[in-house]
Amino acid sequence: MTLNRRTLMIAASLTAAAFVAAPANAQKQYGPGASDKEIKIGNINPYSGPASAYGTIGKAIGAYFDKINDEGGINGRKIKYITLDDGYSPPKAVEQARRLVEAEQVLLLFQSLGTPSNTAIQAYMNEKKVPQLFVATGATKWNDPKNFPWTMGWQPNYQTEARIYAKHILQNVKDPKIAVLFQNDDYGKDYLDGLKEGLGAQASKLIVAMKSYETSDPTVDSQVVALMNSGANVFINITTPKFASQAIRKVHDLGWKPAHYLNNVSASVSTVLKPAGLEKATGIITSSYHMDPTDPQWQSGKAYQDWLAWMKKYYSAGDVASTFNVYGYSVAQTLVQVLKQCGDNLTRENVMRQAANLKNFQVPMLLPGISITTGPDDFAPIEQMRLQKFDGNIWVLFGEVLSPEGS
Amino acid sequence: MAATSGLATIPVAASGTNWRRIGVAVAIAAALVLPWLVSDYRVFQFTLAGSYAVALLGLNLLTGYNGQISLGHGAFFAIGGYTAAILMHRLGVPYYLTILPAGAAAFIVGVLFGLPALRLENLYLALVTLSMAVATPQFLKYFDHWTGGSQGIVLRKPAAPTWLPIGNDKWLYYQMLVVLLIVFWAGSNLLAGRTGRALVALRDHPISATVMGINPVFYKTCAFGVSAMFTGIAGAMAAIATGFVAPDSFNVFLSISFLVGSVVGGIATVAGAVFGGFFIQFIPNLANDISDAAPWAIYGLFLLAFMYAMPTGIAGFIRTMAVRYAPKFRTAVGEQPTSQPGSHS
Amino acid sequence: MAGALLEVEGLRAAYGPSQVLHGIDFAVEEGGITALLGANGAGKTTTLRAVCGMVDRSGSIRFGGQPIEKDSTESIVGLGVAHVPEGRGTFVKLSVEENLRIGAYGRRARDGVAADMERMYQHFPKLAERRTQQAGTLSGGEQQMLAIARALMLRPRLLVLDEPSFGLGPLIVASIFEIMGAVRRDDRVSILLVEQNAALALELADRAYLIETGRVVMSGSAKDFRDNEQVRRSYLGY
Amino acid sequence: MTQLTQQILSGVATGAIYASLALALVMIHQATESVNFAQGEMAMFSTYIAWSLVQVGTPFWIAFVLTVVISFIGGVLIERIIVRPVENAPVLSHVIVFIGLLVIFSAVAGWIFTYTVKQFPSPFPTKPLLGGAVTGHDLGVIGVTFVMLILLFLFFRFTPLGLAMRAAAQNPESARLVGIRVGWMLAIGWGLAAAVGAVAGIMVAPILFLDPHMMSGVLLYAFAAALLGGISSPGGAVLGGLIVGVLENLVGTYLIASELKLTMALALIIIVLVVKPSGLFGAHAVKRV
Repeated sequence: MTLNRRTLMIAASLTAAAFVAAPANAQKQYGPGASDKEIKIGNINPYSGPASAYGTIGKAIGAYFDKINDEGGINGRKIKYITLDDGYSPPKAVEQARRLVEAEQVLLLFQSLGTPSNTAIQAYMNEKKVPQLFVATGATKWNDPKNFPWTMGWQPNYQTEARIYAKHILQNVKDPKIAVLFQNDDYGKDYLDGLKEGLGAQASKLIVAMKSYETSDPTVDSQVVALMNSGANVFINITTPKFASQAIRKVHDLGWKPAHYLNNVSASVSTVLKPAGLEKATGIITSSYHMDPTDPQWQSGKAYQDWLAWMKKYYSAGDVASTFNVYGYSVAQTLVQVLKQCGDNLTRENVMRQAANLKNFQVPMLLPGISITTGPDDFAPIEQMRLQKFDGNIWVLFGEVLSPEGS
Repeated sequence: MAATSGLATIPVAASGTNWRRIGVAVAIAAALVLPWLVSDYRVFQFTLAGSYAVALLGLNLLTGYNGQISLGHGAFFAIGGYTAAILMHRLGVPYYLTILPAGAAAFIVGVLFGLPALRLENLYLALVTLSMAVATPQFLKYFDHWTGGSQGIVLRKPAAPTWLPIGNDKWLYYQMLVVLLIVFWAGSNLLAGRTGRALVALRDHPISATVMGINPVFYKTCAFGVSAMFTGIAGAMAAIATGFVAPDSFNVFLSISFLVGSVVGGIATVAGAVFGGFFIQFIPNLANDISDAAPWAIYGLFLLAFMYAMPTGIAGFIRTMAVRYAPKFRTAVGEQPTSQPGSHS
Repeated sequence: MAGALLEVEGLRAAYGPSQVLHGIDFAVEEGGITALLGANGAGKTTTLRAVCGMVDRSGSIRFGGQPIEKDSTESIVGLGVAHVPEGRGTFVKLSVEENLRIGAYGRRARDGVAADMERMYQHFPKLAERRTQQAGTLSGGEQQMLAIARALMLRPRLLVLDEPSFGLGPLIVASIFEIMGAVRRDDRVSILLVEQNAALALELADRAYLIETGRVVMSGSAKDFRDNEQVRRSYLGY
Repeated sequence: MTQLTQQILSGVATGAIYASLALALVMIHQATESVNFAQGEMAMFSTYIAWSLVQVGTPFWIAFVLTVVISFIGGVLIERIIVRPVENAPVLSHVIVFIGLLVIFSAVAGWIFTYTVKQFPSPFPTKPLLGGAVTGHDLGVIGVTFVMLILLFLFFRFTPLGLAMRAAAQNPESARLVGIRVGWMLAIGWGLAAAVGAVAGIMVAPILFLDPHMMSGVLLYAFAAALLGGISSPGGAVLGGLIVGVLENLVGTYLIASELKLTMALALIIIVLVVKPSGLFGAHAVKRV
């Protein structure tokens, strides 16, 4: 399964007040699900089934909306958040999307999770002209306003991230021989595609070994052994947290010392690196766009403290070590900003218009220097990432804020 | 699990066909009227429930009537779904022409699979079919040239003909209903006749059945093939209704849901397949409505509750109640362990 | 006679809604052999099962003077009632030796199990030859011997036998009955026997009861039975 | 060290994981003649109990013993309260109850402990050995698995309780007639299987890391291992586990794309079972007519 595990953060930072967006006329306009009193928002998350680990994102979003409602809502309107379970099954996602749109009459569908589920409902949402906003997946295809003007992603896509690693390898590793471990699904394949693209014409020569694993595999030890034996000096680790920990440990135990690139999905200090052993993780490079709530360097900052206070008050059952809860918090802040910009014109058309009108929006839990910008031709809200290297204790940022070339 | 030969043989209305006929007629009438009473979204749900019912009839045939357990019928559902999707998407075949090839593809795989399965019983068959369920998404991803890999295949949803002003959902629903009725009619005829008796005999008394001249290889393989075919047809219908197939649509939990549906509905009954279809379609939603913190826990409690209250499934329960409270029904109850459609009356 | 070991009065039993026993009285004397005779379906097996608490029953059952009609099967076994059921109840996947060891499971005195096992092997040398074999691989006669040996491993006061001759050839039956006679002599075990082969049963038994449709229709000594014209014609066939 | 050696060693280490859960399956099968699909999730839940105990400062081995005891009691209670009501229902109803238990344990674990991966301490030195192919912990797991194997073997072979349990599972009516309290045998069987599962969970958690899905992938392998070895034989289950672990590594490394290694490994096992249905080391199954 794939997921879009990512985290983000955003802030409802006041800088955004710069755009008081706004329909010039004071006439109130409402689409389905919106009224003077409330705004109905639908969400689909896997609360059951093999991907239930991601369910916490849906709950975190709800907890953030509780906070907004406690503070008076958005322009005086309370958010009514309806979140449904699809068990990570595309047919169920279709059914739940139809329930939200046809029976619950929501204004928009927000943060439906998973590439397969979102692919399954994309045609329907666009045909019905209902916003499918900030989907929780890192696939590239959500940035396609021409064909799917009602669908928009949120997090940087997997391919972008992979290209960043490719570029870094080409610039920094002499005579690279690359070994890749990837999860056998759309998420892993997207990374792989981005990597090949980033390496260019020589990709097939530079990549000397690829091994995949299934989420049902108990361990990835065998794959790591095989990759090491390929003679590679670069290891690209495209795995979800549990498998990332196993791979980091195994690489170290085998005495293999490659340049180790770990995908952002698993860049958590306390839930990935610590289980593997911090000393074994030293030197790993990743790229990120959000803060890791378990990285000591952020924990004294205001962004983290605010987040922590919110977690304690509104989502005490949630795990403060989980980056998913940072992700849910941040993406919810992005939506709140869009709805603020909508003012009194809460039609589906205006929601899409405002979602495509975010300018340099700052989200507190995103890394310094990273902000959200969209436009009528740019349905990719977060495109910037920063490289960081683990020093045995914290992630140390290095280099510039990176954005995909050509965008 | 252990011997499936321990299945309860549920006595069934064998001769008193009046009650049964009335029940079937009422059920069909209700099914015809239903789409006009509920929203399109509900109609879509019922379309899915109907296709699950067809899949469960297939599983019932194998597990209920022939005593061969399967934890892997999601694989046949996937074969049907992907056959339909590939024909539509890559070869431009109209959707209504994909149902039969989907059934045929599943039939062939079912027969091929049934041959080695013949030598395996109970636990071993459970392992093999469970493996099949686990391997299905991996296979689908591996042959990505045809299947679109993990991205799946998006299908254009069939539209109702312009001269028929009923909307796409009702249109699909009625087509599903037609297929369902044909499959159920064929299935119950098959089970009520020689074949059904042979299958049950092989389940309950394998050795004497063989002595009596029932060829176990033929019938057991046949049961696998036909069972897979029904489930494949159902997979095609569900794929067309959903408009999308992907490996994640056919994970292990789908296969397990099928077994759950067929047992909760009433194993070795035709009507049970319908109840089971409703169960696997609607109970997870109900569980989610009760708790979105841990819907699976609620779903699990539902399973336990159903098994306590109705150990022989919904169909078995209704029959027991009917025997107890409807004296006329009692005379209609024979020991013949075959079943009839709509015997839930 | 020292008074009855097993006394049954007004025993009634039912399978679900159908009443099978309608008030049965009989007794087994200490050290005696009692045979229950009757046609198929008369209720003989049900009587044995009712004594051992394997069907719902009412009435009075006293074993060694103690009421047991409310006791569970396991407790009754613990009192020293060993029941060899119809079809022998062999544990087919256990070895012969394990079948014998399991026979001693319910007995109170734990010591002497090994010695008893050796004694069984002397009684039934066939079993000694096959001691490590899975019991399911034994022939019908061997399984019957095993069943009896298993029951004796309990050191029972009462041995309950249901159709020990069923499905066996005459030679094997003869040897089994011979052993039962020896067992009763040597171990002072009382026996309650249900047997199709009435002639054989009456040869061994001291008392007999004739059961028809769930009721005792005749009782008396084995000799009375052998001498009774009607019994002879209907059940003994001479 | 060559890759072949490394793959075999690492396969043995993984195989020990499968073997440890396979032992729990053998246990439950010997006691009830059925295989509990929730066994893996129960083991996972037990591991969370151990983790919670360790979190509040309980020394490892005390937490270990406590968890095994709690799991035993939990297993007994589950049998008495949840499985007992369907005791006389058709076998497939039991399967559904097992599935119900599986989803309940999985969901409740996620709900209470969240899905965040937890680190679990190892009682053994975790130093890499033999060029990193295995660690000290792996050897510890293999050792514990063999100890469990010997204990189970002795239990079933030589204790009256073990024998009574097998007898009760095979022929409950006959078992009652030799004085065995069959209901209690089933309950104790569930308890022991839960206890064995708890040991398995605690042993594998430092390798796999603890999350609510920790055992869901292992169960299929353990099931295959148990059947491959012969479901009635603890020794067979352990050997089966090791074979599955090594086979899977070799198939994935040398034979085909790693995407299909599970499929291939299972296909090979199925072929073995078709040829030899009682498993490699299983006693020849006797069929009653």
